[in-house]
Amino acid sequence: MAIFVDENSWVLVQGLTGEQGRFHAARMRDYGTQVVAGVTPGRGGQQVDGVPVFDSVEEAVGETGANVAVIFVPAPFAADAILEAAGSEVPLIICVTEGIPVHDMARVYAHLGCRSTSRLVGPNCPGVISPGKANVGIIPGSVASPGHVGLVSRSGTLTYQIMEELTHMGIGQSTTVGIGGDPIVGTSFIDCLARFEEDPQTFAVVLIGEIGGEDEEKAAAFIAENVSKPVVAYIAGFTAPAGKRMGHAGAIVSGSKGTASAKAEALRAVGVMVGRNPSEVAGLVAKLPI
Amino acid sequence: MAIFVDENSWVLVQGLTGEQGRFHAARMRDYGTQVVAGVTPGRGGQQVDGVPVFDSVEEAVGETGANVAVIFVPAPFAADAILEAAGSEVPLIICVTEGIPVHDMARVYAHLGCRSTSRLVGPNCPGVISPGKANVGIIPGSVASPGHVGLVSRSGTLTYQIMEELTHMGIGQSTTVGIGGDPIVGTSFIDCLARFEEDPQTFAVVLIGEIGGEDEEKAAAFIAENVSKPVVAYIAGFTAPAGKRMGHAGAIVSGSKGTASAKAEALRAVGVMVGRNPSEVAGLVAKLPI
Amino acid sequence: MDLLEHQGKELFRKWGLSTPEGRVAVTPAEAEEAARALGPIVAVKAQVRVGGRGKAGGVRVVSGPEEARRAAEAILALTIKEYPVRRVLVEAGVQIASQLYFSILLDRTSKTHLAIASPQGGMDIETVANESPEAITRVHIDPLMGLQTFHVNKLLRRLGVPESSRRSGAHLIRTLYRLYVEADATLVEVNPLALTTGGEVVPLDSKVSLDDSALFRHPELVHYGSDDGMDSQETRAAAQGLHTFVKLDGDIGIVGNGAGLVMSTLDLVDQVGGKAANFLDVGGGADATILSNALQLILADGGTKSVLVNIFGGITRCDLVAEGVLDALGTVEVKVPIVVRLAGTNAAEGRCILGRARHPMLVSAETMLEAAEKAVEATR
Amino acid sequence: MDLLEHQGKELFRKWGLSTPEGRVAVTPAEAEEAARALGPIVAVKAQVRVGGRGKAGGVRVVSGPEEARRAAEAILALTIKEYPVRRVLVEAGVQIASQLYFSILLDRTSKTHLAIASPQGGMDIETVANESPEAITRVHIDPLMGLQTFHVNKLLRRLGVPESSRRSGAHLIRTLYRLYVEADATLVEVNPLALTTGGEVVPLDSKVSLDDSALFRHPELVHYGSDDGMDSQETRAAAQGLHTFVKLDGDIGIVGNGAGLVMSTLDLVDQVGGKAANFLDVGGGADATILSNALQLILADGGTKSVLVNIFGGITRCDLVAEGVLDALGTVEVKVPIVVRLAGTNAAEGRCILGRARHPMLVSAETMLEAAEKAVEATR
Repeated sequence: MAIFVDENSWVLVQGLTGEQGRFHAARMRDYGTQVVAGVTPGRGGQQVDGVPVFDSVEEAVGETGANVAVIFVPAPFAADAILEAAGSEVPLIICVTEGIPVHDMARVYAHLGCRSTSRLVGPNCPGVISPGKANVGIIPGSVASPGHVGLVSRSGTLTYQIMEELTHMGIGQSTTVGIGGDPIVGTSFIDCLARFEEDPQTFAVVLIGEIGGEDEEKAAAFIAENVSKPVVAYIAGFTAPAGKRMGHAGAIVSGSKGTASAKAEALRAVGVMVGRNPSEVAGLVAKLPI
Repeated sequence: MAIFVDENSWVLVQGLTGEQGRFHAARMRDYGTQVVAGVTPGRGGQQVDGVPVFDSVEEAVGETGANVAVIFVPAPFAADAILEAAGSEVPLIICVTEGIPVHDMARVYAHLGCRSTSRLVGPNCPGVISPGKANVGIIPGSVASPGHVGLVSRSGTLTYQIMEELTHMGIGQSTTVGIGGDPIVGTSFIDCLARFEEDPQTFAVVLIGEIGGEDEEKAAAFIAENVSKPVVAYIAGFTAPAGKRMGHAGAIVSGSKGTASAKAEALRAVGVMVGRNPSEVAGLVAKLPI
Repeated sequence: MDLLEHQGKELFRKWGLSTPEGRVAVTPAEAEEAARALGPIVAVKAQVRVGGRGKAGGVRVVSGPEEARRAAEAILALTIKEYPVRRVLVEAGVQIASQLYFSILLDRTSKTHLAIASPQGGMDIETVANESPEAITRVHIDPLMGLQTFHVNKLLRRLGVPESSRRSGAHLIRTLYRLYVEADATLVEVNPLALTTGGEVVPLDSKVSLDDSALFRHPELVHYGSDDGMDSQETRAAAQGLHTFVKLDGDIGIVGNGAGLVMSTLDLVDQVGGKAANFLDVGGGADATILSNALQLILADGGTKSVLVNIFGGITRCDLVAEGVLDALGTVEVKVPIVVRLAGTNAAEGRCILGRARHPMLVSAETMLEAAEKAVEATR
Repeated sequence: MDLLEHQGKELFRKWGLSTPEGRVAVTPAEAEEAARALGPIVAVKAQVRVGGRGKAGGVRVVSGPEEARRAAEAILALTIKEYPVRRVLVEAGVQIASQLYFSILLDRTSKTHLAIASPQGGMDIETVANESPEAITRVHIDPLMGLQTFHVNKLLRRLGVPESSRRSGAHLIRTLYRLYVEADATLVEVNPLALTTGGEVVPLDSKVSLDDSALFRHPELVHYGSDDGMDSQETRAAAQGLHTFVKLDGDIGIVGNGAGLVMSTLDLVDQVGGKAANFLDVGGGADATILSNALQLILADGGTKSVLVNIFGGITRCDLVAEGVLDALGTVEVKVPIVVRLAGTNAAEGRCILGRARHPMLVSAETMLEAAEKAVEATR
């Protein structure tokens, strides 16, 4: 099992002929992921490291049956790339690109919400890895190991840190989903929690949040109602000052809203254990009776 | 039973203070329809023939519990009126206004399709009457009588003609729905057929189509799969020349598409009886074993 | 509102798209002068609001002013599908590498906008659709999201526009979509769309239909509808607010209220062996003046042998309709029978008013069928 | 990018909205001159990129040029929340009937645009939200459908704009929404929004935030960010492409890769009793040059007592990070300990490179916790 990606994921890379696309496509393949196609308009017919390139997602899907699109195209063109993949009904779209204008994403989000059956993960996300099965995005496969803990996170390297600590302690993962650090992302904590709850391979969930927005608060409310599996959380940004954007476009405390302590409090209130730092999180997971 | 409107319909009239709105609101009330509110921005607090006027649909719904909105506002403002009613989650919106720009309707239709639970009937439609229960729109109540035949039509007076012929023959109606003569309307033949099929009061359906588009062809396909009740159809415009708009914005034969004979043929092919003129339609209904 | 080719191209330019240089001429001399200014090769094209002008001899490509004059002479003498040619467009010749097809229109079925592209331009797109459907690409465009880059890329690929001409082609597609939306068009069609030997993508023809219902927000475009070239009776109908008048080729004038009812009346007349001279819907709530105007318009056509007035009173009051009929009878000399069928609101009063007038040309009918039969009978 | 008041108002005018006449002054003399030109009553307002300038004495309404000069003198001497005031806006006085509040912003929760209106302007909207929530109206605007007339009507009603001022108010709301969308703003706030005694709706203040990610399509707006008024270290960071630098008030410089990891590092430093001097994320795939620049930027701050470099190598290679650290050590004189923790891709190579350098100020750490503890210890 696992969620979102697995050994049956056939991946097409939008922007394969770019530096980023080519580099990460090679890494994904090295991990064992089935990278079946690339898309770059005007480059149809070429090959990149043996992977055929098509002019459009439509053609790539038609020729290869790809069922996951991962997007590495530059930010000004990324919204179009998402819409193109959705227009071809690719079931899962993972957008790694950072720096997409938020008005673009507001429009794309509204559009996907009603005109599409595609799931978007990201943008500005490290991707999704189901250890031992498929790695789609930029998560270093070396920090992962197969197992029964699901991770969902708004962060990148912080997640790798926690994954590595878990792996070192012998705790494998079912799937890690980086949902992205932008104010508007396609897949929420809740979407992932719901899937992990249903996934028989997943025994417990680690939720890695940060300042800004109220996704963690919403996740807490969802957990209270819908999640029976144990959840361990970590929130970054307790010391972040209000009004300053901490790296991620979405990581900002607005007035009294979006603080790390409010988020941690909301999660604790519904029985979620909240670790104070990555090591403590791994320690809490290790003690779970799973 | 009946469909869409009945004795539990609480009607608010958008544009009540206008000439059309006031005139038809009075006719609706004369028929026994519960007209509970009017809406005209800037006229809140006034009354029209004893009906309270509000500045917004939101306030009108909040104060009166109206569950049907009927729109008589002029075409340049009608799309906004529809969106406002939908924004207040009015379950049924009947837009009588003719001449709404089709680009406005394309946007409204796309929006309602995904951001709203409201049903729109029309625009450019005569409305909906469930004889003896409620009359919302401009259909003359005098031609209707309660009974078991459901009517759905793209036309106005032609429908009254057929209703009257039915009534004269002692054949009552469950509900008559004028879906409107524009290229884009909120409720289709299929939507009404599905509701009539489920409605225990309705024993048979009369479908009144005309040239243009392919709604009648789609209705035929739907009838073949989903409608068990007998259907009698009438199509207007056998003698209409190609390329000419016959009154209704939507009534136009484009090239070889949208002809009356193609529509009649499609309906006959799935077992629908097609009358050649209104009297023949009434005659066919009279002979049904219902 | 269907625009003439040169009007459509005026919009193209207004929205930022280049078209071949051209001038409108209403006389052969003007055409000659235009050709002199425009270069060695010019196209002389009839400006009419109907398709099929090419087959009718309404388009000629000629060399030099003298030939242009002669071509204009011939074309200005034509009547294409009953539309007399009143002006020609003289346009600088273009070196064509290939002829393509492109259009954007409202798709009623999907209720979205639809762009259609084909590398086989220059012929009727319905013919292409029938003979080589694989040569046609349809791209649906969500009205809220609008035209996306991936749409443009796909259309250019399917048009067969080479890489070196993509910028020109993309500009054309984006511009025409903007025009389509911003001018409230229901159709923007370019056929043929030329790929020139110089690698430019250039519209050789234009067919633009604007949404009449949206003209209120485009006052600057209204004048396109009043330019000459329309059938005179339709022009007069429009001037009197009878926007739903359509000229047909029979001899029985038809007036009714409601588009469906009038269409139904036309069909019924046909079923009992007659031919309608027109479609005329006076709309809901018509009063005596509108009825009178409508009747006078129809009676002014010398070919009309009888008139059928079919009214189902809903909002419309049949007594007012009757008064309108009498008003028309009092205003113009009526030499053909007028069959009147009134039903619905105040029908009895209406019939009473007409009966008391005892006009020799007035014929009353109880039902639609009876009315149709009497109107047909009267033409024999 | 947060704009200064006068920059935001420049956008207001560019999009077609009138604002009180005003001039920017950087000296008291300029302010005096401006006041002379603008009329008997003027407002003199500090132009800083932070809120709360009113409470800090940064806004004064004065009579005459002489008072304006003195007010400017006082305000230009202020430092508001660590931002020295470098310029003032001198603006013609407005006859205020009432002060309202209006804003449009991106609502992360609903993922739509959100307009907020209140008849209680002139004070912090969070205060109003806490004390009289019923005075605040929120209207969600679908990003695809956009602002509708009924939204405008509702906002005007809730603002309490009288019927006679509706045209002015509607123009303001529509214009600000267009600006918000067309300039890729994430916030457009007017507080206070004045209803004048003459019945006009006039923006007295402006707070506009533009989406940095969208500046590529607004080259004409980029210069607003480089105007002075920013903290100099942040300005230098931006100039070196280190866009995710945030100045904090502690004494431990922090460098890391990935926003979450850096925030986590800040928190950990705090947990073990230290205080971070900054937030600095070098991003994914950082190379030696970026690392070197980052370290130099941090070391240039005299208040820094130690530096913590926390890298988790994914795409980023720890060996390149190590080289960057050595490069910085070779470029500037380093007097404070630099604690380096490397993990992930090529971490062993990185540690080896650093170890061989045997630099007295270099401290190695195995884990995040150990690194934080060593960095804090070094400040004591």
